[in-house]
Amino acid sequence: MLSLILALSCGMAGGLIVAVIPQTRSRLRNLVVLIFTTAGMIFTWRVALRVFAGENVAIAGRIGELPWSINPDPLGAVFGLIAATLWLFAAVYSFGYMAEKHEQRTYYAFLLISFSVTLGVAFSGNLLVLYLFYELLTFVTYPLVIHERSSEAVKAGAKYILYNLGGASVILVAIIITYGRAGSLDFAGGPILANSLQNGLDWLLLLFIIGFGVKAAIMPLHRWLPAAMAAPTPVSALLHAVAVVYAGVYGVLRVVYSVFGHELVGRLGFGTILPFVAACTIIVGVIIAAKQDVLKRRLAYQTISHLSYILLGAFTLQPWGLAGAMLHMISYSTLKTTLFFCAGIIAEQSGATKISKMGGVGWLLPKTMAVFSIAAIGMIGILPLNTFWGKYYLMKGSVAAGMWPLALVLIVSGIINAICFIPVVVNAFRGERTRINGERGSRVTLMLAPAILLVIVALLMGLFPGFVWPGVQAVVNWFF
Amino acid sequence: MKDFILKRMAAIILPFICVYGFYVILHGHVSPGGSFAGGIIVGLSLIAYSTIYGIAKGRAKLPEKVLVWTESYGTLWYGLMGMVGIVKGVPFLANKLAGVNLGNPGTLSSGGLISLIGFGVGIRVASTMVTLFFTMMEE
Amino acid sequence: MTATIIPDLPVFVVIAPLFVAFVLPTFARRMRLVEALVILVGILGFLGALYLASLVFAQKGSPLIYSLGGWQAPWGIELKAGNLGALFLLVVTGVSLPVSLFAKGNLAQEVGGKERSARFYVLYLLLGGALAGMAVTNDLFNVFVLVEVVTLSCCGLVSARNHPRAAEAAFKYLIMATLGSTLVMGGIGFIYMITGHLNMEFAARELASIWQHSPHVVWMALSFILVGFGVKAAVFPLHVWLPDAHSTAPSPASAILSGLAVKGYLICLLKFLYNVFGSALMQEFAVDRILVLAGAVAIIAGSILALSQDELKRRLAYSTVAQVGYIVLGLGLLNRQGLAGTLFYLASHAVIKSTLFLAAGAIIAATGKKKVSELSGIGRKMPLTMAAFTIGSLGLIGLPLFSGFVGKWYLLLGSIETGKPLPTVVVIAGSILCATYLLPVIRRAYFEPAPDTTNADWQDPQDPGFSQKLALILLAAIVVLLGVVPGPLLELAKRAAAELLLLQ
Amino acid sequence: MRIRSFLLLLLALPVIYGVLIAVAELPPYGMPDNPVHNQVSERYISDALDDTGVLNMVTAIVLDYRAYDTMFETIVLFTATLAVVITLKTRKGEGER
Amino acid sequence: MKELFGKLIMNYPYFAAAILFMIGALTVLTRSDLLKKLIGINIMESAIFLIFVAGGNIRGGVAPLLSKANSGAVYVNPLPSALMLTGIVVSVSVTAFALALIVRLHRAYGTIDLQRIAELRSEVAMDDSNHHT
Repeated sequence: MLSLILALSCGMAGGLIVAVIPQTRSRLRNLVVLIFTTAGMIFTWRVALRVFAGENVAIAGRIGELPWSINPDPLGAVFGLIAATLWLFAAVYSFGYMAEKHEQRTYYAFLLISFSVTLGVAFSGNLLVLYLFYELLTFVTYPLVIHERSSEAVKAGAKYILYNLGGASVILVAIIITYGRAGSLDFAGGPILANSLQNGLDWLLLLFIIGFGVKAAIMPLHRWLPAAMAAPTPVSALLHAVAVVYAGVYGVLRVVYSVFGHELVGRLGFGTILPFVAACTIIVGVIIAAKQDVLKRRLAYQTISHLSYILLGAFTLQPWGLAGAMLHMISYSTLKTTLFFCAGIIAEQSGATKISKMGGVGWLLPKTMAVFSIAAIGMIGILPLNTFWGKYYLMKGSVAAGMWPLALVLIVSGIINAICFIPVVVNAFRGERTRINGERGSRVTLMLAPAILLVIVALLMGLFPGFVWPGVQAVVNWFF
Repeated sequence: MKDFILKRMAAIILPFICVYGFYVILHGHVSPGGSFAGGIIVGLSLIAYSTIYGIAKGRAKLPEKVLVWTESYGTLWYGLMGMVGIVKGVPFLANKLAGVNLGNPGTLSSGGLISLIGFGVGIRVASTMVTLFFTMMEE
Repeated sequence: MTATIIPDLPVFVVIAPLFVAFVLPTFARRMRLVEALVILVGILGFLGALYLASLVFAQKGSPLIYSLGGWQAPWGIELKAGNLGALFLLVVTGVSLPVSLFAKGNLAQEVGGKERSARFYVLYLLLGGALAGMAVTNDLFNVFVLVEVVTLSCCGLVSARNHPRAAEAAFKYLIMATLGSTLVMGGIGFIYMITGHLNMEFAARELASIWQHSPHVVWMALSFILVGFGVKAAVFPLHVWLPDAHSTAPSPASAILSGLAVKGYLICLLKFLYNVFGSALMQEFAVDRILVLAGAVAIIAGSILALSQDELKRRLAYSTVAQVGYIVLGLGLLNRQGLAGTLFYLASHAVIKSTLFLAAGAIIAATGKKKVSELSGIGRKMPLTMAAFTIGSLGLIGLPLFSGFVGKWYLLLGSIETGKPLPTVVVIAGSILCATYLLPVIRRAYFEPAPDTTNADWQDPQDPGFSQKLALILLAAIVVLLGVVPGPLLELAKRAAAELLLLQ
Repeated sequence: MRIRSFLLLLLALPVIYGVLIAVAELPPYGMPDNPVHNQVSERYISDALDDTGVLNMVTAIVLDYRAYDTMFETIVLFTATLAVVITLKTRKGEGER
Repeated sequence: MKELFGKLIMNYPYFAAAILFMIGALTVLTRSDLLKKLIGINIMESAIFLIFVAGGNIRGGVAPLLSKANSGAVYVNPLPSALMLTGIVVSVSVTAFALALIVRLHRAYGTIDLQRIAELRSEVAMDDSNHHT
């Protein structure tokens, strides 16, 4: 209980403290950020471990007659763990990346506040609290999206706000309908709508999926995501590859497993269509990604594609599928963050943002490119890396659900992923090797270290998948 | 205005108009008319005075301060008459219920608070008319 | 002493500000005294309203009836402090107190001179008293007279700014509003002609039994009243006077006009529709559908118009047009949740819009810049003002934990209960549009660098003085408070809704 | 301008028609059994003298039965005066803002 | 139609009021002269007064004033008259304020035509912007 409150308030408190530190005291600020993210991570771990152990950690109350509760279950704990752990990496990376940038105070303040809000999404115990933090997440990450202050960033910010507010509003309607039907919004007592009449639920499911699908970047609701790449790289890495989009994915998982329940979704018409929507997004997203020349945009479209892996696993409504989804959620987040980190280093050190201009970058930044290549291989889903396991269980789930073409989709997508990234690596090591080593100085070290560490974690996870298995199992047992 | 006849005639008629206005105010409860009509007659007599003898002279007769005071306290008077009821423990603006002597119907002193309120309203209306006239003419 | 005051409380909250207003002109030059009296009466009024609300709250269901002059209902005028009245009284007193605190700061500068500001305060108090009167009145013709007091004092407040544009706006406002009140008077006349009563309950009872005999007259009365109050409350196509009036008025006046005066008319409209005609008759004459449609159009059109304004106060004024749409739409939902949401929304919008206008006023007073596009970086220079503005905006957008959300939640519950998609879609679209016209202001204020300070005509703006800061803090705190603990007010709104819909 | 007026008149015609229908439907003019002559007005006529001690019933209503309305009526006048004064009275040296 | 007219003629004061009301409304809406607008408003209000007062009338009734001369007579309803007393005062107040505003506008622009004022104002605005730039 105490660790739950502390975990949630660490980011908020840190953000407020950072906001009052003068603009010039950057070392002090970095220290505060480091302390609070670390503390937040530790408390989140404590909460998560207790949740996995089967303890009930909850706070609840009422606003008027609307109940609220913060009550992490295994699914929330897994999401919280991913976010909290990666936040620390992203914060360290930011120390390097942001070192000579403007408006650091705003940046770190909002980075920390959004940490709290993301954990709030993860730990929410009912739909209302989920909605609250989901909506807040849009607002507190908005300053990060427009951090560059360029007109392009402002436009991206407007798009970001509009898409996400629209999605949140649709969710609000859906929540109100749910409330009207079931009279309760709590996740704790099994699926909310389990005993509801079936008529009209199709449309309710559609509303929920559209609403959360905006943040989960289901096509055609994905357009804000590539635009939001105008943000600084750590933000792209953390928020637009992990935290914000996972909030959407997490919402969809919640809707499928906690609001409707997998049995009810299986009986609905839309429930059977959804896996194919996810499959379409997987393929189309990665194809569009392969056509992009700007590295960050390529990564963004690829994110769209991979988010739908997770959704696909969830939509199979099978224990294996859900396990796959959870595994992919964990493993993908490590690798994608690494890729973004590398992209940031490349852009900072060589000035190249387009893939076609990256000839010879590999000689300039050998370590970075090495890390990048490993992570890129991971995106394809080959064994020594953790993504393999996620994909394996996803396929298993699809087959178990009797939807074997989906397994095929996953394989095809893996191939296109390879087409997507292998040329980047190859291209990087082509060309003259005369340029001097760009990986010197504390700034680059601060940026490189998290990336390397993450790749090592990913490799370890790939080799010893039992290491994350208890969490995955807890989630699966919780819902099935 | 320099018209001699007008000035003389006004000097004769206006006092009567003014007195008539007060008569109407005071007899509002026994005859047709009432405080509003009477107040406007009084006000008009003063307005006529100011038009005929010039604004400055009218102003001298009725300085701004007097007008402001009659305005404010004339309105307050109404409220205070209403408070009589509250003081006596009955609702606001009560008359008969407040135990006021209603007097002999048809006479000037009848009606209890009604005649008092009416007088206040009459004065107020008169001063309002004059204030409106002065404000519009002077600026 | 208290034993004698309590039964007279409904009338005291109305006449207290009026009494002070009567004597103020006689010491117009002693500014300190004037301000102290205004604030004192504001505090007293708020305490009175609070006590009244607690009384109403304690005795469930039965409203406090007060027969003026001791004359019983069909003969005399009756005040009725029920749930609705207590709610609106709370709103009126709760908003006008911070606004008068704000006015204390720089009113003389804004309207020009001590005496003018004393007169401004008099009009302000008269407006407050008349609005309080609207909250508790239960008599048709009394509504008309109160409406006229509100109209005239509003126009006076608009023209308090010594500028020809203000006079023009005031004239437009006056003509339109008088047109409206003439229509309202006509409507009252028609109702009186066929029922013979001026007391709302008696008229309603009579009307329910005889409306079949003269449906056209009822139609006429309904449409006169709808159009009349529609003009006054600025329901979309009839809103033409509002943007000019609300944007040229001095800032405290804008806050009161947008926050309270418009709401007063809407409360009157609500009383006419629900207390006189009744929900059954409303359905019979399709008024509910008309209201929903008008509200929907107002929300969309008002928001789009607001989006195209560059002048901050005009943008806020058009936003009022949109927000009035919400309330009108809510009046047409005809179910308990929807109506309770509407009432809560009305209260929360009163607070929020006052906050926004006051913050805008403080910014304009400090910088002299009226346009949104000129406000770059103001958030750093005037952090407190801009924080209040941000809280207000987030409340208006309807973010959870702010007061707007609770109202919107119940409005949505009500709209979904009607089973028609239009209200739901429009309410949602409205809040998104609201974000699109308010967030750019905040973005500019916080995330854009301030222009060069070396420039001569940009002297460094600062947060306003103490009392103005206090007013902004109070209002912003109410916005958050209503969002976090809406309990009592919401309960009041729910009971009022049940009472209006004749449910138990 | 003239065309606009004409169009407005054309638009007004249905409204006029509606008003006329409603007007025709009002209780017949001057009949003693109209709804307006109910117990309310009867009491005013029969009891005004006892209740208020005033011969003029209109005054009895204005200043006693419905004195609250009349109070607001004087307030309307008061408001109007203030509004007029605030509009027109500008001292020298108080520049326009 | 014939029935309608029959009823209208029976209700002739209301009919007259309706006509007056429409005249007033059209004057307000179509005229751009401020004074004419104001006159229109007053005509409208008079129409409403007429409806009220006529509604309280009884054919053959006497004014609601107790006196020995008309003891036993039928009195007309005094309530509408009392209400309209209030209404008239309200209308006077509005008129006074509107006149004051007209005076103010005339002082500022030298005209009381709304369109002309709008033109003048836009010219002033143009001048203002020229000054600043």
